Amino acid sequence: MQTKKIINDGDDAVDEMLDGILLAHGDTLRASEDSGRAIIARHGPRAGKVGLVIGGGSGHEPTFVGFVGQGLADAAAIGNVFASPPPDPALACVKEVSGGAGVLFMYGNYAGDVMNFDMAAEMAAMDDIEVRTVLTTDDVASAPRDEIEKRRGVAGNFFIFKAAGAAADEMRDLEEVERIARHANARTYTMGVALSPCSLPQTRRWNFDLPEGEMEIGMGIHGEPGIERGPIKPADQIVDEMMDRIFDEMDAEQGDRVAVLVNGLGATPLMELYIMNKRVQARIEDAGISTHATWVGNYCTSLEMAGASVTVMHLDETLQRLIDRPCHCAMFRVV
Amino acid sequence: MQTKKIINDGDDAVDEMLDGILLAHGDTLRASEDSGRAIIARHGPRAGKVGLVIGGGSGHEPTFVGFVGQGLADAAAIGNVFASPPPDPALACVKEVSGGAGVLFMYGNYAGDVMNFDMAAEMAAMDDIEVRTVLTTDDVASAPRDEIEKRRGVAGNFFIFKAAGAAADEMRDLEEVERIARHANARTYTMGVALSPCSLPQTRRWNFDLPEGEMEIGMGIHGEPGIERGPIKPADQIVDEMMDRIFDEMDAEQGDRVAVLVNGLGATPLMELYIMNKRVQARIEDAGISTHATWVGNYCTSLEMAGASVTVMHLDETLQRLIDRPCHCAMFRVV
Amino acid sequence: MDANDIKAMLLAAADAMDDARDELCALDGEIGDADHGVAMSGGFGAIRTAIADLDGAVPTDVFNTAAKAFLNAVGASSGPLYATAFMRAGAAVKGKKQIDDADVPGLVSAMAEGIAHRGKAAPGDKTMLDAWGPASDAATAAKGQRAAVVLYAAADAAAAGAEATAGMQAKLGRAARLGARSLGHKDPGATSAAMLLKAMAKSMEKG
Amino acid sequence: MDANDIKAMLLAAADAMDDARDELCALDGEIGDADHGVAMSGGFGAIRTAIADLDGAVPTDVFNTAAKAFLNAVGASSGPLYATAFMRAGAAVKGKKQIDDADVPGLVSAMAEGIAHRGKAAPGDKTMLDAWGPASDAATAAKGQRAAVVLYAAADAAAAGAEATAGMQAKLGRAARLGARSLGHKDPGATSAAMLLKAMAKSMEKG
Ligand SMILES: Nc1ncnc2c1ncn2[C@@H]1O[C@H](COP(=O)(O)OP(=O)(O)O)[C@@H](O)[C@H]1O
Ligand SMILES: Nc1ncnc2c1ncn2[C@@H]1O[C@H](COP(=O)(O)OP(=O)(O)O)[C@@H](O)[C@H]1O
Ligand SMILES: [Mg+2]
Ligand SMILES: [Mg+2]
Ligand SMILES: [Mg+2]
Ligand SMILES: [Mg+2]
Repeated sequence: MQTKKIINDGDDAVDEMLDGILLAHGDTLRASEDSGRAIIARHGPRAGKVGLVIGGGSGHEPTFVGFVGQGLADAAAIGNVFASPPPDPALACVKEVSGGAGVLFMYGNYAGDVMNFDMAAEMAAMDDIEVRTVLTTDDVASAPRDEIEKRRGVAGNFFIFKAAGAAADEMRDLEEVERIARHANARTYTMGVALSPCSLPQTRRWNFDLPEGEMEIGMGIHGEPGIERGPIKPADQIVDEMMDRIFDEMDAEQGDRVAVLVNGLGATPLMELYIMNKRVQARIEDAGISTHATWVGNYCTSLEMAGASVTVMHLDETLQRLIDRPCHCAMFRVV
Repeated sequence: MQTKKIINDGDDAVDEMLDGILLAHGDTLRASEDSGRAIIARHGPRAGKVGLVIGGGSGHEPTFVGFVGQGLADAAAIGNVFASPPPDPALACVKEVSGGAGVLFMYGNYAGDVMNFDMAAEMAAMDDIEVRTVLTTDDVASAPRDEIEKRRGVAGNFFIFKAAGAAADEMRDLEEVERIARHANARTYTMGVALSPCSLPQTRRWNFDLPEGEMEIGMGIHGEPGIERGPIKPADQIVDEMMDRIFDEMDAEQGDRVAVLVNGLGATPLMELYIMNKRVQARIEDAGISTHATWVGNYCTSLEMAGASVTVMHLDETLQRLIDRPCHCAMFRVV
Repeated sequence: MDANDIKAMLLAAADAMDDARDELCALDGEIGDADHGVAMSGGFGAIRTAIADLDGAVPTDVFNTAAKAFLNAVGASSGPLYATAFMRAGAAVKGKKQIDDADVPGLVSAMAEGIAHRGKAAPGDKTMLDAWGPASDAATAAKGQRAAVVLYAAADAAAAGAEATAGMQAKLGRAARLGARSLGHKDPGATSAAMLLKAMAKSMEKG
Repeated sequence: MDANDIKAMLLAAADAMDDARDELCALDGEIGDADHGVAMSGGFGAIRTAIADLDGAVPTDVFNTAAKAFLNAVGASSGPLYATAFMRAGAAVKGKKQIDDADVPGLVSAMAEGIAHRGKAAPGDKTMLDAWGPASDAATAAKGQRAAVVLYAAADAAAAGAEATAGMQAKLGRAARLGARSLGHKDPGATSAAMLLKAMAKSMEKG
């Protein structure tokens, strides 16, 4: 039996979604002439500014396209569902946003994305546009600390992209924006939990199974298996397991400040995310650190997967300033 | 088998959610001294301004609490899941936001809400605070046109509250704010479709069943049965059935403008909502009218229900100005 | 019968609502929003707590305490309806330390009137009034008999009335939108009303 | 063998990928993200369309067209890997109008090298290279025999290699995070590689 979706032909889902997005947000977004899968910020890209290009597979909305706009990303290259975009849209993004100060690619650390964006970067080099790359690796569950370079990028993208986008918006040079992006990535930690599978529009089959009553901690945002499966626990226990792991990675000192994202994977109601946030904030207070800002909602999803993730960004003066800097995206605003 | 939720004790879900909300959004929201179920806007209520108090059952987040803030509602009275708040929190809201110019109650037209808010209004009268009431009835599927007073308020609350909140923010008097609220309600039309049931935190059982492969058009946001059940159709057909019905109610003339909300019920991904929006906008263009502004996302949910609704507000000069007026709520902003 | 007997009656009702919680939610799920059991067990649970620390009270105090507790714990439709019912019951026996058998029919009628007044339902609208109405009539008809007998008569009439709601088209409440589709489903509020009265009758019999 | 035979081979591969779409998605679901079948059938579907209107072409043109079509339709991991494989194949037969049996081992090895170059995988990493590597060796060993025979040898070696991946721990790709948990599951990319080669061999036999 097919999973329930409000779609037409599953193979058209991504392109129809992008049409719907441009119809709703044409004031801030447009498609590139060269590629319908390259979505460009109408305001943002400008001469002398480092261009920030993000991207990855579809199915994580509002990531990535929702974070394109003034003060954040200048463009996003959009792939098929859970599939890296090919080099062409990424290259189209580069050409559209390049303001002479170079371009930074930022995306989650997945084999496919690395290969495709690297090919795009090689092509850009042929046009004498300097492209640097910073991979996000915030998913602490995706590899042990001694293999940090194997970790995946998940909901923490939200903070990492935001910091880099703000740095570029401050007209810092490529060197500096890259440095800040790496710094932001190094200080951002995410743990996720999944309660149900999701299904691709093209297959309409559950992409894995998670039996009644069970949850999986550390599951990837594409349904990649996680680190521990077991019976669903109370919210406070789930959050405690996440926070223990996050605190374990982050060596915060008394009085340090953090930014928090309690993120829904798609099918989990705000009620549950805010219940989680209550515990997250209690744990942060117990740790003797304080929360500078909190976001709660669906920021990095996995289609209709039920579950959530908690991201903590360990702030310093620079990161706090960059996170607070206004931005205007179709699906996210800081004022 | 219990439904999967990230909660602690189901009976504490609403209060823990509110704690989590205040922890995340303490800069814009606070709880009333008199009642933890009365959430007040830190900025907004002021002397001489009509106070706008909204409210209803929980489980629809960001409706209602998310729309409390400067330029929109001054306070929300929060009930248990899918249950009207008792008179006490509503009365507490009235006392907190009354600025001497009277208070307007706005909420969806449900028997329970009417009884409880009416009792609160009677109590407020004893304190010589004038309270008027405007019920929202935007769900065109919930009763025939000749029984329009029986219709329910659903996602259209978003536009109707916004218009009334902006009118109050313009410092119009109670008479005028009430008139505008009724006017906004009369020009707002919503049609919904449900793909899956939801479950109460206290019971963790599906509150109705919707067999594999089936959808129900016109289902209420509490799972109240709708008007037509059948196999899931392609997105374009679903939207066409909704828009036919909406156009049928709204006598728009060529060149008229509308505001559009494509709303997710909880478990439906943005991808599907934007696919729907593509068709919605095509139908609007075909009708010879034009879209002034579009919102797409989860604005009025039914816990983890899968499904969506389309709301069209038939604008005029006044309504357009009021919809465009800036507001700053914890979960919704117009800048 | 004194305040403690009233308390005992309410505690018995509270237990009955706990037992019936899921059944009532399921009934409400068929034509409403699946929360009636939560509302009733939550409301009477609040009554249980509120009357626990209520010493040396007269019956009216117990009813008024119950009204406030139920209302603020529940909201929903049942909150105002039962709160008003209990306030009317309290008023009906105002000033009395003891209630005798002859007062019981008046108590039941007062509750029914409170519900009718608050909800503005008409008989046949497929609401809890279709249980409370018949209950009131039966109690009045049984006047002169022992309290337990009166309450059993009311409970039986309420049960019959609840059964009859299956044949009614809802005119009020969430089920109203269903029209004909509400046929064949018992109204949850009428069903819980019958259960309440039965539990109260039982406890009266014991006490 | 000319451009049309290459086209026929690719069309046969495209049909094979359509047939295997759900099976490959299911395999990928066990250790990856459940989309490998979508990627392969989508990629070869794009090849099908692209080479349809490609007349009077030489083999290299067909391979280059296939490379571009697959890459832009798919992205993902398989996109760059197969795009590079096809570009290398095109380069291997550059300038030739006709390909004879002796060229076929070189074609297979070129594809394997392209995948190795692009993906930087090592044998035993549990990737499609564990099918393409053995395929390349077998093809080279079969040099001198008829094209179909060479391709069958490659296909059999690829199939054996794919089976062997079930016993490997993933070191690259999405499955890498699984470590030991990836044991017992065949790698989807290696599996599709074996299917491709088999379909190509069959079509060569016919043509
Ligand atoms: N106006 C009314 N008058 C009398 N009873 C009503 C009225 N509206 C609803 N009811 C009763 O309330 C019951 C539903 O109660 P409940 O589920 O607790 O509240 P809600 O409908 O707000 O979820 C219905 O079954 C019906 O018996
Ligand atoms: N670096 C690599 N080198 C060779 N093959 C790889 C590499 N990374 C992944 N693969 C192959 O790609 C397959 C997955 O392809 P696919 O599912 O289409 O892409 P994605 O992993 O992006 O979803 C894996 O089964 C593996 O065989
Ligand atoms: Mg993929
Ligand atoms: Mg209810
Ligand atoms: Mg109910
Ligand atoms: Mg895959």
